Formats: sequence, C-alpha cells, structure tokens
Amino acid sequence: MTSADAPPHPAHRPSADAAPAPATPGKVAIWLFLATEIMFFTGLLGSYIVFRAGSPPTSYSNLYAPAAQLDRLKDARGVVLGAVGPDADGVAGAIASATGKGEAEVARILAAAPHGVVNGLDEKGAGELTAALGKLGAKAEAASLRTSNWPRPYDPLTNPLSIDLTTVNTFILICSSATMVLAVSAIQQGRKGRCSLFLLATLVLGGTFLGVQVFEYHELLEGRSYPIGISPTGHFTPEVSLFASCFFTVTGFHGLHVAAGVVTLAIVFLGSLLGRFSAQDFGAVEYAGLYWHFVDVVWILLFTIVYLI
Amino acid sequence: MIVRRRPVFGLWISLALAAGCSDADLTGPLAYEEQPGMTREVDGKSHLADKPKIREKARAVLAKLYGPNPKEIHVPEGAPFSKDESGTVGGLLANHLRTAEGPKRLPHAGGFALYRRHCLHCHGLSGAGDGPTAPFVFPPPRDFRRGLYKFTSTPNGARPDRDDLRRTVRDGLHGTSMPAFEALLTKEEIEQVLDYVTFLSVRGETELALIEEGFIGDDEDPDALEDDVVADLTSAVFGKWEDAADKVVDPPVARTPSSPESVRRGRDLFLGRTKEKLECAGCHGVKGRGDGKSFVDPDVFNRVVFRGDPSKMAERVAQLDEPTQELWKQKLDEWGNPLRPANLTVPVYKGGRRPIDLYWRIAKGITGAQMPAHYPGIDHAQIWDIVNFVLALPYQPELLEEPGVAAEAEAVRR
Amino acid sequence: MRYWSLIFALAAAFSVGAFAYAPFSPDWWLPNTVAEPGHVVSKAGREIDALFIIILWLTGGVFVATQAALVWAQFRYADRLDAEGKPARPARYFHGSQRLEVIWTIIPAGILVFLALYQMSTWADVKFRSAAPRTPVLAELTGRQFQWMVKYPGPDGKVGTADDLFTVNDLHLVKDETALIHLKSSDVIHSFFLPQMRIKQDAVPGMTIPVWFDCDRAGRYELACAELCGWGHYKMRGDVVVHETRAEFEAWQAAKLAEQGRSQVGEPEGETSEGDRQ
Amino acid sequence: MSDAHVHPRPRNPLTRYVFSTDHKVIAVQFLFSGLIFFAVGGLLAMIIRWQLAWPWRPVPILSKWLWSAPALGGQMPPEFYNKLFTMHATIMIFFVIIPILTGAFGNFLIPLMIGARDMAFPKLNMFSYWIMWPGFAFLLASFFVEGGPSEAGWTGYPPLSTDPHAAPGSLNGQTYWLLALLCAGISSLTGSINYITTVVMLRAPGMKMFRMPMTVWSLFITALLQAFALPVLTSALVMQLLDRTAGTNFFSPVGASVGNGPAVTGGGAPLLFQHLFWFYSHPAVYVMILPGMGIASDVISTFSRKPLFGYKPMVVALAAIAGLGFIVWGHHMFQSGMNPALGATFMVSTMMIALPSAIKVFNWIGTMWGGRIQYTSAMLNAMAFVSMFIIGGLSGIFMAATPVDIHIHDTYFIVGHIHYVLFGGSTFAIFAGVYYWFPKIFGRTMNEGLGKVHFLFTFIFMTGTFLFMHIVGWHGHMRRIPDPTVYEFLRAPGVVWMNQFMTICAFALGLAQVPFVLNFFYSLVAGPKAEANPWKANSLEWTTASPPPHYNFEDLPRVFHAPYEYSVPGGEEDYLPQTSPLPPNITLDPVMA
Repeated sequence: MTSADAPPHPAHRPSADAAPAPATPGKVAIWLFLATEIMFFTGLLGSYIVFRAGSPPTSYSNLYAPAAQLDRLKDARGVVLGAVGPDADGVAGAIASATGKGEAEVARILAAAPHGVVNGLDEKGAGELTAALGKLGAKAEAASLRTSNWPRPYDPLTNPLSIDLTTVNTFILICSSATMVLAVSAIQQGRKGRCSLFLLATLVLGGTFLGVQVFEYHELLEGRSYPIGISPTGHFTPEVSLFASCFFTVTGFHGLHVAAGVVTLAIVFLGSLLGRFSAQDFGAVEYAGLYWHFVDVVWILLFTIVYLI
Repeated sequence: MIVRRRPVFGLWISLALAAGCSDADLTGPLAYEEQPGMTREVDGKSHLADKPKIREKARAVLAKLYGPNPKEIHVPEGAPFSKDESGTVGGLLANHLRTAEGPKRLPHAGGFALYRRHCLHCHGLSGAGDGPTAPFVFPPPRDFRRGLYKFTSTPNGARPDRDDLRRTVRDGLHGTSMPAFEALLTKEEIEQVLDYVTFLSVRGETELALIEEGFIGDDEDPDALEDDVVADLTSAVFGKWEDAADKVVDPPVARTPSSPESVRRGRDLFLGRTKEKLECAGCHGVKGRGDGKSFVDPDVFNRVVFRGDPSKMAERVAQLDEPTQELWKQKLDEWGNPLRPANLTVPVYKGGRRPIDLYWRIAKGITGAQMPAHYPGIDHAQIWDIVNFVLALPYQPELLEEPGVAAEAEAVRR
Repeated sequence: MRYWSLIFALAAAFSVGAFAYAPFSPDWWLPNTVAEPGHVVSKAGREIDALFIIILWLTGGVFVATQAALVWAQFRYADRLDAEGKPARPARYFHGSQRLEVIWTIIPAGILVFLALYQMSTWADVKFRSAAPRTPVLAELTGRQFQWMVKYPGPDGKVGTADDLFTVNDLHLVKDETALIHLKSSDVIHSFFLPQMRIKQDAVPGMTIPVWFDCDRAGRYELACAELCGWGHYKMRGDVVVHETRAEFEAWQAAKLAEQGRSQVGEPEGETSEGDRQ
Repeated sequence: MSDAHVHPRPRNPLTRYVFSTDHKVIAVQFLFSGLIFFAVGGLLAMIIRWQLAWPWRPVPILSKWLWSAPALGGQMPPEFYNKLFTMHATIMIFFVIIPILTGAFGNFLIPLMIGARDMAFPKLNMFSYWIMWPGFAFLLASFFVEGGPSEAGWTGYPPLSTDPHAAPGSLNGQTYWLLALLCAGISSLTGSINYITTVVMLRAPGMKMFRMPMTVWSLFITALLQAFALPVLTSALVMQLLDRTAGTNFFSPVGASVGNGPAVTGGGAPLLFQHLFWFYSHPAVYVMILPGMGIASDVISTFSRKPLFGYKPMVVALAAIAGLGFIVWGHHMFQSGMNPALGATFMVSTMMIALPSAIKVFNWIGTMWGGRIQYTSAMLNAMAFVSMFIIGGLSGIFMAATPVDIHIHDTYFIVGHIHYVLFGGSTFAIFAGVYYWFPKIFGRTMNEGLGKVHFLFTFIFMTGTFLFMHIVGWHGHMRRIPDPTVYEFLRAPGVVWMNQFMTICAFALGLAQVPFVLNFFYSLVAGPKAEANPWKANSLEWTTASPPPHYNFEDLPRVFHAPYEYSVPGGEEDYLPQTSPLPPNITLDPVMA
C-alpha cells in the first residue's frame, strides 16, 4: 500500500502543493466506517428477510394488538365503523352498550372512523351492532378475526405504505446523489462557486427527502386511519405487527443516517461558502459525498426490499 | 515464598471454619417481621398503635411461645405439629435428619433449614409472602400468617387439612409461580416443610389474636394478656388446625360419570339457564375464558399487572377510569391482591385437576378469593355436572360456541 | 532459572493426573448409574462416550506431546552464563522451517477432518429430524418457569385430548424402548438435559422439537434444565423413571390416571409405584 | 508543515491527563479503568464461587450489604446469583479484557511500534475512551434500579431478557445493560476504525506490512474483526432495546406466556437473536485472544533471543483464525433448536479453526527451541499463556464435536474452557504485556521478584481454580445454577469436594493478585528509572526514550527489517533494532520471515 520511499505520514508529506496522496487516512477511515454501517444494515435488513421468509402466520391479527390473548378470542368478531353519520352520541351509546367499553375508548373508535374497530364481540353481537349503527345512519360493517402475514405491495387493504410517494422520494434521493457527484467534481476542478451551489442542491434535496419521510411517518403513526387489514388500532405503529416493527426500525435508522448526512452537508456547505476547500484540499466534501452515496445505496436496497417486495 | 504461603494456608483454614461450622448457615440478621397491626393503625382492623405496654407484652408472649427469632424455635404446648420419630411434637421444625447411624446435622435438613433454602425467597423469613422475589411473581406468594389458604378440602375459611398443604407443596399450583417440589424434596423433607409452614401460620395467627385481644384491653391494665388469656387464645388457634382434618368435605354423592348429557347439564348450569340462576358466566365469561363482565377486562388487567414495574402497580390502577378503579377495588382477594377468574378453556387448574379438586372449588368456593361456595345452592349431582362440564370444556370448545348459546346466557343474566 | 520449567511440568502433570484419575471415580467421570459405574445406559450415550474418549485420547496425546516439548525447550534452552558472565551458548539464528510448517499443518488438519466426519453419523442419529423414530409419542414435555409439565397420551393414544395424563417433573418410560418426546416451552428458553442418557435439547417457545432416547437399565434418573431460564433455573429438576417392563409402566400410568380421576376422599390411595424417593 | 504535528505536550492538566488526545495517555486511561473493573469483576466471581461451594451460606462480610432484605436472613437470593454471573461476564468481557487488550495495548503500541507520532485520529481516539464512561455508568446504575441489574446471562437471550416478568433483572436492568453494551460497542468500533487507518496509513518509512511486529498484526486483525462483526451485534442490541421500549415484536415468540401473564400472539423468533448475537460474540472471543497471541509472540521472541519461528505463517494463521471466526458462530447453537443439518456444517468449520491455533502453538515452541531463554516475569507469563492456551484450545475440540457437545453444552466444561482461554490466555497475556511494556509506559521498572511471586501463585491457583471445571462439567454440572446440590448426581462427594477446592483456589487466586497490585503501584511511584531499551528488544518503541516523548520519536525512524532479528550471527549484540540494517551476509527466507 505504501512503499518505503513515499512515507504517508502527514509530517513527512513533502510539501503542501504536491498532488494529494491517492488515499488519505480520512478516506480509509470513511470507507471503514461505511463498512461497519453496511454490516449494521445487514443485521437489520437480514433480520427482516429472515422474518419474512419464515415468520409465523400469527405475527399479525387484524382486530387485536399483538399482545392480546388470541386463544381467548378465537371466534371474535369486530365491527368496522366506516362513517359516524349524523348521530354521533347515539353511535357512541350503541357501541358502549354493546361492548361495555369506557367513554374514552369509544371516543377513540369514533375518531378512528372510517376505520374505527369495535372489537370484543361475537358473531351475533357484531350483527346486532351493525344493524343498530345502520339504523342510526352510521356506516358499519362486521369483520371477523383474521391473522395475516405480510403486506403485499399496492394492496391498500394490507399495505399502508405509499409506493408512489416513496418512488418520488427515492428519485429525489438519487438526484441528490447526482448533485453530490457534481459538487465533488466541481471542487476537484477548483470551481468553488459551482461546488457550493451543488452542495446546496444536495442539501435541499436531502432535506426534502427527510421532510417527505417525516410526512410519511406522521401519516402512518397518526395522520390517517387504516383498515383492519393493516392495523387493529387504525394507526400504523411499531407494535401492531412484525412488519411494522421491521419497517420502523429499518427506515427509522436510515432516516437517522440521512439526518446525520444533512447536518454534515450543512456544515460542509458552510465551509464551502467560507472558501475552506480548494482543488487540493477537498477531503471533507469527498467524505461527505461518500457517506451520502452510501445512504443513497442503502435506501435503494431498502426501498426494494421493504416497499416493493 | 514461604512468607507468602502462610496467608494462603490461613485463608484455607478460615474458609473451612467459616463454611464448615454446623450453624454457619444460621448466621445473618434473623428476625420475624411483625404484622402491621402491632405498631400502626390499620383501617378497620385491630391494632396496638397506641398501646405500647400491651404491645411489649404481646411481643414477650410471642417470643416465649414460639421463640424470639427464627433461629431459636419454641414449641408451645398443644401446637398442631406432627411428631418426629422420637415422639417429640414439633421435632421436624428444626431437627437434623435422623439417619440409620443416628442423628446427623445436615446443613439443609429440618423444616426451618429447608424452608430457608426452598421457600424463603418468595414467602419470606416470616412467611409474610414478602421475599425478595415476591414482587415479581403473579399471583403473589401466600402470606401464611393468617392461616388462610386458597385451595383446601375444608370449608371456605377453615384451616387447611395437612393433605391440602402437602398436595400444594408436592404438586405445585399450576398457573401460579408455586413450583412442584416432589422432585426436589423427599417425602420426609416435605413433611418437615409442612410443619414449618404450619408453625409460621399459627405463630402469625397467635400474633393477630394477641393484637385483637390487646385492642379491646386497656393499656394500663396490669392483667392484660395474662397467661390464661393467652392459653385461651392459643388453644383457639390450635383448635382450628386440629379440627381441619374432621372438616374435610367428602362428596356424599358419587361422581356422575362424564357423559354428553351430564356435560350439557353442567353447561346449562354454568350459563345460568336453570332455575338456580348461577352466575358463573358473569366472572368466567360466557365463553369460559375468564373475561366475564363482573370482572375487570382482561386486557386492562394485563396492562396493569403485567406491563411495567410491579412496584408501580398502584399508580397504574390510579390511571384507570373511575368505574374501572371502583371495580378493581372490589375484585381484590383477602390479601389485597388483584384477582382474575380462571380461564376454563385451557386445562390449567390452580387447585388441582382431579374431579374432587374441582368439586371442592365449586361446592365450597375458594378461601379468600371471590369464588363463592355453591353447595347448598345446588345439589351434589349438579356440582358433578359442572365438574364434568369444566373438565370437558377445553377439549370441546363448541360447547359454548353453539349459535345463540352466549346470547341466551346474556339474556338470562339480564 | 531453568527450574521454572518444573512449574509448567507440574501443572501439566497435575492436569494429566486429574484427567487420568477421573475414569476411576464415578464422581469424576461422565455420569452413570451408581450401581454399575462402568455402564452407560443409552445407545446414543455409548456412542457419544466413545467419541468423547477418542477425543480425550487424541487431545491428551497432543497435550502431553506439546507440553513435553514446551517444558523441554524451557529446560534445555534456558539462558546460562559462563564464569565471565557471558552467555554460555549463543541462540541459534533461524527463521523457521517450511517443511515443519507443512507437516504440522497437514497432520492436524487430517486429524480434525477425520474427527469432524467421524462424528457426523452419531450426530445425525441423535438429532436429525429424519432419524426420528416412527413410534407413537411418549409424552409432550413443556418447560415452564420453573418446572417440566409432562402430558402423556391417555388410553386413546393421542396427546391433547380429555384423557391425557398430566404430571409435573415426572417422566416415565420403558426400558429398551425408544422414547419419543415432543419438547415445548410455554415461556422462556429451557433446555431438556438428561445427563445419564447424554441428551440435551433446548426447548424454545413457539417451537415443537422432537427428542428421542432410550435407556437399558431400569431405575431412577434425573432431568435437569441446562439453559438459564430465570431465578429458579437451578431447581427445574425432574425425575425420570425407567420401568423394567411395559406392563409396569402401564400399571403406573393406570394408577396415576386413577388418581387423576379421583372423586372421593375415602377411596384407597393406590400407592403409586416408585412414588416415593429415598 | 513537515513538523507541524510535533508540538509540545499540553500544559493544562485537564487536556494533559483527562481529555488527552495523546494515544499514550489514553492507553493508560484504558489500562487503569480496565484494571479497576478487573477487581470488581473478580470480586463478583468470588461471591459466585462461594455460593457454589457452600450453597446458601451467608457470604462473610459481603452478604450484609449486598442483599440486606430482612426477609432473607443473610442468604443470597437465587436471582442475585444470576445477576452476579451476568455482571461478572459482562464486566470481564466488555469492560476488562477488550478494553485492556485493544484499548490499552492497542493504543499504546500501535503508533509506537509502527513508528507513528500518534493515532490517525487523536480526537476520535479520545472519544473512544470517553464513550466507555456512559457504559460504565449504565452498568453501575443498573445495580440501583427496581429489579436490579440484568440477570439474563451475558448472552441476554430473549424472551428471558425481553419480558419484564421473566426475571426481576429484566425489568429495568436489562435496558441499562443494553445501553452499556451499546456504549462499549461504539467505543470498540471507533477504536478499530482508528487502529486500521493508523496501521494502513501511518507506518514509518520502510515499515512494510510484513515488517510489523506480531502485536501490531494481531491488533490490526482484531480491529478488522470488530469493525465487521460488532455492527451486527449492535443491530441485535438495538432490536432488543426496541422490543423492550418501543413495543416492537422482533424476538418475543408466538404463544409464550411468561410469568402467568398474557400470551404473546404477534411475534418474531428468539433464535434470530442468538444468530445475530453469536455472529459477533464468537469473533469477540478471538478479539479477546488474538492480541494476547501477538503479545506472547513478541515477548517469547525477545526473551528467547531468537527470531520468531515462522513469522509469515504466524501472520497467516492469525488471519485464518479471524476469517474462519466469521463462519463458526453456529457452534454455540448446536442444541438451540437450530436445524441440526446446519450444526453439521458448523462442526466442520469449527474443527478447522483449531488448525491455525495449533500452528501458532507449534511456532511458539519452535521459537523457544534453540534459544537463550531469559526467565523474566513477562516471559513466564507469556509461557504460561502458551501452556494454558494449549488446554483451552484442546478443550474446544470437545465442543466442536456436535455429539459430544450434546452432553457438555451448557455445563461447567464450557465454563472451564472459556476461563482457560480468557484467564489462562488473555489474562496471562495482559500480565506479560504489563510486565514487558511497563518500563516503556511509565518510565520505571517493575520489581522482578514480586513479579515472579505473583506469577507463581497466579499460575498455580489458576490451574486449581479452572482445571476441575472440566471434570465437573463432563460429570454434568450445569452452568448458571446457584445450588448444584439440588441434583443427586451433583451431590456426589467428589463433585462437592471439587467445587469447594475450586472455590478455595479462586480465593487464593484473588489473593495472589496482591503482589501484582503492590508491585504495580510501588513501581509506578518508586520503581528504578527505566532505560530506553531495558530488554534489548528490536521493535521501534524501544528506540525512543522511556517513557516516550509526547510525539513519540524525535525523528521518524526508518525501518529495515522485521523486529525478530535476534542473535544475528556476527553482530556485536544479540539484538538488532529495526532501525539498523541487516548485515550484508544475511539473506532472509522469503516464506518464513
């Protein structure tokens, strides 16, 4: 790697204006760091793949959260409240009298419409409640307890993830990688202004990606309410299924990495504005770029495995 | 080198001495824990909070009767302990295993030593159910000091027969954290443990009786807790234990053989369809899943009991809504622990799976818990029908799943 | 100086001595029946013991040889000074020997590959699911904090029906008949360990794992939990009773079933055979 | 710019001794914190041994303040025993052996031995030390939370570790344990990136890869192991942490009802955690022994006054151990319910890993063969390393053999094996390293007499403590049980005797460390001043002053050969520093040296 004649130690670099060494300690370190990151994501994504390939069918139930005792509820039915209709108080009263649920819980179910799930009923109770709610002008539908395995793409009944939105987001991230390449090549040619511009573009695109992901998380966690094929609570939270656990862990850690990347880019961008980098000294830009490409590559893998398959 | 060897040699000797001394396993801070009524006010119960003189007397009486600390065991006259081989009453409490060669001191022999080794980390040194592991197990370990045990063959509230305790220790209580000791202790050792548990019970009961007696007395009365008063108290305590064997409930009517008809009759009784209007489903649920409406919802129960720090259970209860909290308070057992009705769809029976065990549970209820005695309410044959039904339910879930059964039960109950 | 090598020699000799003494004391050797110290009670146990002894001899030989070489080198090549305080003997200057490196790579490699392949068939016999005996299940064994719940099929021969026989910590089987057990756990990971039969298998919640073994000496053995399962891990002891004949086993089972079906206090308590220990 | 890095040592004591970026100071920090935790971990081991020899007897002195609940009457609660061995293992592995070997020796030796002025990233280096402290803090804090510290064993298998009702220690303690391990992991990761970069980029002129001392090679390969395996453990720990805190369901198995609580319905796989855990933790075993091998190689060559036998084969063997180390994790799971066919393949790879270990042992003996062995304390400890590693290595073969493993898995045989590797191996290597480099680190010499007394008793009582573990192990003695006498076959007089003998030896082993502590601190303050090269050794650290100046070398040294040219024929001295060229008449065997 290094020969005796060209000592790599900084203290022995012949002079500052000579051509940069092919590999600097920083570059070696950033590659090593990325290698450790790859192993980390291998652990997370590998677990997802293992689960997906051989998970038990009970990993997800549509009417009850995973901690519920399903053996106690074998034949349980539920009623899905599609729309509350004009008589909210009446609907609440009907649900409360049919199930004995407390006020707070009933309010939560009403709020979750069109996917409010009334669980804890048997077949007859579910039928009666459906009919009663229908009379009150609410939209209601009886559902039976099912366990389902993994969501399929483009199936709104089992999959809460919006592939279209994420495809756009993926495109944004790929674009940001491209602008990052342009930024690095600009600074290599000594074009500082152009470098700053492309760094800014990368920063903005990265921020957009992050923003879209935050929006997606918000939608999943509380913004929308999902059919019981996805979640018994109407919200897609980490505890509702093995898929949700994996999804939030994998994308969450990726999101943290993107956030770290955005902060790094912001620092590099400031440095660039202040003219810290030159055609000879652009280590920080290059390292930030390597990291950014890594984040991008991980996302492409993740998008394929988690969203598309 | 020689200089270095000496301390090592000395260490060897001192270790051997410390470990080999026959009473080395009895060192440590050994003291009985007093029941709360001894020193502070207890709501609605007797206490000696404002009677320091009587308290001192009660303490002295206890120390005299049962020994001042767990290391020194006294056997009061007439105590309901079994005899050892030499005919000494209470000889099993802290004896040292008698072998063919004669008495032999073994570190882990004798009721007290065995109790220390096998029981103490849940039930505690005083039998108060407050061992260090106790907060982490559910249901919580039994407090022996009131003489009340849940799964007995004797009438509700009576002292247990020795056989009942023996069964519990030997086979464990499936569905609780009480393990079976049959494979861990010999028959003789189990007897020794039983004696020690009885000892802790009668000691605790005597303590309670002294508190009660002192509560009505005057602190300045020099004759309070006189010897003859104490003798009356203890003989009352011992008497209950002596009587237990005579009170064992033996079904006067032989078991109805399990047949589809009997099972169906049992189901109808369970669902309250008969004229007796039993309310089993109110607690055990119309599907027998232990989720009846008179009890706290199992999901809420699980959240409170099984999610998070056990020492913060009270806080979690406080967060429940008002009616649930009220219900929660009603559904505690004698010892103040939360109760949940048995899930009858799984073949797990805390009090034993023999028909006679189930008969006892149904006929005379569960001491300290909310399962009432049903005997005079329904007759023996009907009890056997319910027993047959309960035994069949885990394997024939369709019994409660026929269309309309549950709703009908619901209607009947209303 | 050179006598330091004696310390190493002594430690090695002590180790060899302890391991050499071990087979002559039943307390020190692989666990066996007390009555017949030399006898291993199960077929798999005999195979495993044979493999164990082969490895013990092999590693013992290697151990003695390497320790002898080490001690000899320590003793022989200790630095000594002559009368003038100069080293009596210079150290030899060499960097190694290709031939030696090749020899001591290939020979151990051969031995290790042999060992690995030699073990395969026993491993397959004891564990491969395809090797499981096609006999009816003796019992379903469920680990639970902190005991072993045993469920035998009742007269109908099926587990999971109303006539099942339930016991706790009490596993019974018949001499010379391969016992097939379905291993489960209801809470955390436990491990089914029969020291005398040389069987060990973790019980994992959510899985049913078949385990099979046999025993050719009637008697009472011990069942232990070998995987940490909580504070009571050490007391997950079970009894394993091997009956002389199937009739004896069936008699035991019948007595147990009768006790399980007891509905009167007064019925004579059929003293279950082998029901008491000690 | 050429001498821009050679600036004076900081004056401010805070930046000089505490938040120092100097690799030598950081090494000393690692050494001291490691040794302190060694004492704590050792004390825990004593209590464990006491309980095993005399179950349920109150431990003298300690029982009063370790478990004071009046309901106990001085007797150790069984869950406390579980906490003891969990904490003993966690502390010894993650806070003693790894920090001392890679943190202390790695930091001190890598720059000095390759002729660099400091690590490639001094600030990152400082970070890798200080991130240990949150780890220490979490570990110590876990003793004071409700339920006490973790008690799921150092392996932390779910669901015992994830369900709060499975064990008191799984209530809060396990969360603290996970956080402590995550901190230790980050420390190791940043450290290893630093080491690899330093070794790759900052070698002195002429220091080719195959001129590096074995110690540097071993630390380099260790760092590679950590860099590639640790992130997987991190992912497993993170998933377990989320299971415990965020309600995810990675490892809670379907149908499990812990502590009479509700059954889990939606769930993952407990075995997956084991796979992920051992994917790191098996290589971690090599992380704990490879630097020891490097240290032993250097010490043995120096004190045999003879070139290392087969330097290049030794390096290849190191690399082979590391490489094979990645594909043998399944041998921890032979009995775990994993597919037995998988077990058969893991058996073959595991058997093969014995091969490079054997090669190393033969080479060490070959190094001593024909030498002029000087019995210094360092050499004695290094020889003990070889002697004990033979036992530790050979006993591993029993476990690699799947059928035999059926019987000895989770017994004291395993405990004996790992202690022969980690105490007989790593700890003797640590002692050898401390005796060998103490003059260089602190500029003062340790007392040889006390050093030999320490060695003698440590060696004797180490054998006494751990040898019989193999025997009780193959007799069936399960590990992690506080009371073996529950079992009839473990009530045998021989087993009881061995348990008591081991305990007495363990206490003596603890006492045997007293001369070391005295020696260490006495020499630190009042030992005779050390010369630059007290052992007449070849590698670069001995060419600079003792202790080395702030930036290590006045002028960066130029290297001409590997550090093992002792007793070169025709030389005036019996050693030839790496900075001196070889005599022209010497040609080196290109395959061996």
